[in-house]
Amino acid sequence: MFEPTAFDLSAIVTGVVNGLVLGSLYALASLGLALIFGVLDIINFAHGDILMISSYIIYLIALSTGNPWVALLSSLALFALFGAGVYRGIIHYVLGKEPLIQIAITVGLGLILQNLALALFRAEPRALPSTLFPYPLSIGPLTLSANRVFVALVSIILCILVHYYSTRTKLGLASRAVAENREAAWLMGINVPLIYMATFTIGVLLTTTAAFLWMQIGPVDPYLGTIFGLLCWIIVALGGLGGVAGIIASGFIIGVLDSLGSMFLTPSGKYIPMYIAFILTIWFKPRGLFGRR
Amino acid sequence: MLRSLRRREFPRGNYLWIVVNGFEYFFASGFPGSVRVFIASLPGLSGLHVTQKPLIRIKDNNSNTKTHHPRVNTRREVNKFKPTIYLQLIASNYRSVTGLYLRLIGLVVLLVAMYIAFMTSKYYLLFTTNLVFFAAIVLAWNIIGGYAGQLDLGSAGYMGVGAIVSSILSNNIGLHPLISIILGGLSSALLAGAIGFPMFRFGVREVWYALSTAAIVVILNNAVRLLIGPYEYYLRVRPIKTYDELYLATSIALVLVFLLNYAVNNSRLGYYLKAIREDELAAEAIGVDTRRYKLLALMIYAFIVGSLGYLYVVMIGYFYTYRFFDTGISVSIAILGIIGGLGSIEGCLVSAFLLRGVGEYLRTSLAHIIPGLHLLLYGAVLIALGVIEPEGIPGIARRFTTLLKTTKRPMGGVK
Amino acid sequence: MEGVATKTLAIVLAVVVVVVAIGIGLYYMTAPPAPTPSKVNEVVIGLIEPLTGKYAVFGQEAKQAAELIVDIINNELGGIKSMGGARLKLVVVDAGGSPDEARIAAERLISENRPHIVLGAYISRMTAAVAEVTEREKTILVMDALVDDLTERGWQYVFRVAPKASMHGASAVDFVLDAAKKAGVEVKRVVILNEDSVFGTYVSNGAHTEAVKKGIEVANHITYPYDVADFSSILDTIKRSNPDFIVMVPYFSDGVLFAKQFAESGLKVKFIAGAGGCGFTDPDSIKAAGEAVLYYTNTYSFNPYRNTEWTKKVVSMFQQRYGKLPTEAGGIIFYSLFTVYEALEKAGQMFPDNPLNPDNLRQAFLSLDLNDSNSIAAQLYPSGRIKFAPNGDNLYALAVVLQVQKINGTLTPVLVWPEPQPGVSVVFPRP
Amino acid sequence: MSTLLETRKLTKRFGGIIAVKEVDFKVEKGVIKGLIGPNGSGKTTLINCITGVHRPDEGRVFFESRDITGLPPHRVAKIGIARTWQIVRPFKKMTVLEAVMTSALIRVKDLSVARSEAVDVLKLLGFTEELMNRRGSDITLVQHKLVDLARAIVLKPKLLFVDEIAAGLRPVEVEGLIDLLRRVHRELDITMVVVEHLMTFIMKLSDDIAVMHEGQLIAEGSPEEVAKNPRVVEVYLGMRV
Repeated sequence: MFEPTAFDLSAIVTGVVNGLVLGSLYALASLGLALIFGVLDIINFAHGDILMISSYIIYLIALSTGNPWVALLSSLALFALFGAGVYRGIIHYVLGKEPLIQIAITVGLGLILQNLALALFRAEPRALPSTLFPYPLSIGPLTLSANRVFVALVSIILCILVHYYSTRTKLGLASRAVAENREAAWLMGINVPLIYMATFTIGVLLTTTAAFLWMQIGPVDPYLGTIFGLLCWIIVALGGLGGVAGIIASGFIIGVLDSLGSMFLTPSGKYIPMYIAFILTIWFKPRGLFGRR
Repeated sequence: MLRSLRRREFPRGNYLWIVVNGFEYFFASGFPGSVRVFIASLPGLSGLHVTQKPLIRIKDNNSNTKTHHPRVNTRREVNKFKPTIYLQLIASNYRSVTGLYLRLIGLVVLLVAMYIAFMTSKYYLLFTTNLVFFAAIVLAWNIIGGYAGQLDLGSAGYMGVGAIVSSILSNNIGLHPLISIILGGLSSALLAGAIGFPMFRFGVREVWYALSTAAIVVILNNAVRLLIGPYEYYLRVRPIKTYDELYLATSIALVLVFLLNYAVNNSRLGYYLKAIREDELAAEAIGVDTRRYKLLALMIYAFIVGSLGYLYVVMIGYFYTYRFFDTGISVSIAILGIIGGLGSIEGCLVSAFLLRGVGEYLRTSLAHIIPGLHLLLYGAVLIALGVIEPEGIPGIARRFTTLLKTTKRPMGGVK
Repeated sequence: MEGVATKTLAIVLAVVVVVVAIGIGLYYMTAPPAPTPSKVNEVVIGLIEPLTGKYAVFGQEAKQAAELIVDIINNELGGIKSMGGARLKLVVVDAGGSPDEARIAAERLISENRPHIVLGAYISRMTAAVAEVTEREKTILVMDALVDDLTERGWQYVFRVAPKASMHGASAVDFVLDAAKKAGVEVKRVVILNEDSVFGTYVSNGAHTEAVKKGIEVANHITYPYDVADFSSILDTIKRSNPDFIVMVPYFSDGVLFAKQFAESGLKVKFIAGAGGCGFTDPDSIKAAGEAVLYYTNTYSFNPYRNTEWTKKVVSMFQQRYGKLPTEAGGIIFYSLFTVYEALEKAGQMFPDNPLNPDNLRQAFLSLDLNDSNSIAAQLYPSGRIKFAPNGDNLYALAVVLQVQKINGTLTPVLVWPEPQPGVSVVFPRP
Repeated sequence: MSTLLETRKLTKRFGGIIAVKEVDFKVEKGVIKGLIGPNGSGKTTLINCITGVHRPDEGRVFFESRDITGLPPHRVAKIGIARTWQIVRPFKKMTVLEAVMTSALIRVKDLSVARSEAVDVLKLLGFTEELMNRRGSDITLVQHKLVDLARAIVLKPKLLFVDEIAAGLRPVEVEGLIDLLRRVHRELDITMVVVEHLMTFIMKLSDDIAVMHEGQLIAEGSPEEVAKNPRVVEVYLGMRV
């Protein structure tokens, strides 16, 4: 089965570019997770499944209305409620509890979402029949799928927006203050519970947008969450909690490892280099490659 | 019950010998004693154990009492002592010995009863065997996850490695199954050591530990499939023919793992691990070599799970490499362990038997109506757990007992 | 202390009592039935399929198909005539997601329902677990799992009507070569692309060997994981190995993803032929991938367009009952169950005194030689002939090829190989 | 009087700030030594450097004239330096007795011996059997501090660091603590370093006192001398206690 492709420069270039395109989506998908982990210090193992369920919602709305943008907006509204609800209903209770309990409870949430999806939508894959840009895009020697490039660009833009949110806006700064030192933030008169709920909701909304972008390029089935869950955590681990830039960078790294791995090793073994990289990072730079905290 | 512990003649060696309300009692200390206890006490309902040193208090003025260890002590000496001083000692010793004794009997009786109940139907027998098997795995997980408090999601990996190694050894090389089981266990213990040493050396904890172990399962899954191809590998050597034998083997495994858990629980290792779980730095500061003991716990757990792997292969008749290492399995093991309450042997048994039993039954009976109902059940239980009773089954049990006995005094409460 | 001790004992005793009570209950529930009398009035058919988890899609359809066929046999054909019109009784159980669960399911079926014949279980590793049980119980297992080595284990009581995995791969290659010859297009290089499961591996190896045999150069053979999220780099690898056509063995959602991404990639190959099980051509994939899978083909173990009375009839009945075209999973059950029916009839004639004895049943199966004229099963089978080799495989196994074409505006899978269905011609190469 | 512990030019930096700066700290055998200084003057950091929680950037630590610089905490504990924590680190899911037993088990192998020793120590600290069998999760702050202390002294250490044990306690409790520490010192003859920022507490307890300020030792001597020392006065008036 091992048949590594001939090792030449253009291959590497294309591989890297593909990796970056893929990585930017990964980065966006992980951003919500990183935000929640950074500010609330909640270990969310249901992240992938939240992405999965929102992909389904987006798919259904898009199919019924026939307009992806309507789907995006309405599902954003929906998942704002969902996020707030989950926070009040579940996360709220495990704030500051030991990690094991947080993991347990979020795994539970994930199981419920996954099997609800299985019960409601059955196991076959669903995808939007029409894509936004169904044509190739050739830049110099390499041709890319315009659709994926679009997705990548949107992801990057969103990441930058989030960066601005966390460094410029009042809410963002407040949440960072909470992340740095909760008590101090309290004393400064920041309404910590509000910040928590807001941050969690924003995290969920970011995931929803990621889901929207994913639906532009791929299908969803109840097990989509398992693809993204571990991956996003790995990106957060690599990026550390050093802010958006770190996440983007590690998203890129994972993406490039992914595509180069499947080009020069074999797609069937591409996870090996990715996960080994992750483990080594955890060993030697526990705070991540770009971590501040 | 205490009466049953009465003994006229003294056992050889050292012991704690006390008189309470006119009865003489012998009392044991913990591991390794307690395991010897169960062996020593199978003949005759004595539940006695031989401690290294007898603990006899001479003076009793609440404070500055000193402990010394006289060689022999006559009844007259003993009679001088006021029983109350020892009650607390008695309590704990009594628990550690007779408690094990009772629980062991309980477990064995339960296993036998289940066999008697289910032997008529191959289906229920296999079903039960499966439950017993996973109960054993959950108990093994309890050592690293429950006592040491490390959320390990690698069980599928260790089980798989052990399973494959031992099957290949017994099948292709033709080693005796027992030897190959042990070698399989060792190999996965070695793997665990190789992974665990740097992991603890670099202080990987909490979520990062969980993720790394999960990642290792994924790596193994891909690596093994690439190495030997995604096929089913059938056992030609079948040491275990019938389900009755399989049930016996699995039950023995469970009892062994149970005893091992008990041993850990009542040994220095156990106390160290619990201290590590509670507060690693504090444990370090009182002189616990946290790295060393975490690694030890990890390797013990990996060894058990690895050797159990062969039983899994026997259960289905072959091993396969496509999605054999499944993080889903690891996660559900950890879930059962957490629900069982970290470090509670009974809790783990209950959650493994009850929760998984109900879940599997739901799956086999209602799957075609609501697919994944059992997983929904797990999810609900987990969330309820996190919100209501983070300490799992023992926590719930404690609530009930405190509700029941509000007047009853704790062991030493003679006032 | 007495309190603690006695309480513990009490609990243990309580548990024991409960357990034993349950056991006694079960004992009466699962008491073995009386030995089958010479006058049979009911034949129990067990169906073990994955009804939950990733493979539920196939299991669910197999269940529907089985229910339909059993109704037909009982109501229209009046049961098994040679056994005095004995009726078929269908029992369905869930194979779950892992072999140990599948094995438990098999044991449950056997011990609670005592089926005379078992069908299942679509996924090779589950089927193997089931076979371990049926062999021990000397119960006939008619497999709808295609992986080759299931019939090479020396199992005595297994039969498989459907074409095996490697044949799917081979037929995909053969079809492309035929079509190319007819269209006067030259094809020399192929890239084989498969999901790295057992099934995918067998199918792709079949294609590989066939291609080599037919003198086609295999430019590259790529395997990928089922949970692939991006085909870009794979497409790039394909591009630089510059094939004339691609043989792909998708699992399900990865097929959709591939088609969508291929459409966007601007990559040009003369043809893309899917091989094995559920590929590009079944309704769900078409619904999901849309225009992207236009003119894709896929090999099929079942020919829903075969021009025989019973194929038309069963397919239309299936469609009006469940509102969808039967796919692979359903089709296999159609002819497998009808083959079972023929075998039972035969057994009734050959061994009137004890037709349901497994060895007699086995004899009956082996003595079958079915063709369109003498049986329904053969009419539903692509090659129109069913005859079992001693290892349980069908000697006349055949896979057909469907192609997604636009028939008055809607994407529909149509038969293009071995003979195109009336009014249809293969579109080759892809425009 | 022989020197038990000695640090030479001990220095610890955190990023830019220097928490401990070239400290030469001596503890004679058999004394109760006070170590005072305003909050953030580096007292706890000093202890952490000695007990191996932090690795000092410069300087060395000698215990019984043996270099123990940079040993991991568990080694330091084994050679006879125990400590308590400024913020208690309780073993919530274990009973008080088990918690103390755990550290008793560092020295003795046999459970029942460990148990009896733990019982001795806990009795010494005034725990009833009923209290001993309570879980760490349901005892009061002062009891936590005592358990913390018990965990340390059951190690039979040669040197015991008591880090701000009075912090957050009511005056009455503090009085009790002073007696208790004296008693521990007397009966188990453990040399102690008592860290506090409350002058009064230290004055009552210790034989001689070292004063830290901004990471440096600024004065050392008997309580009276220290009390008179102008720098100390200045520092303490500077940040009124």
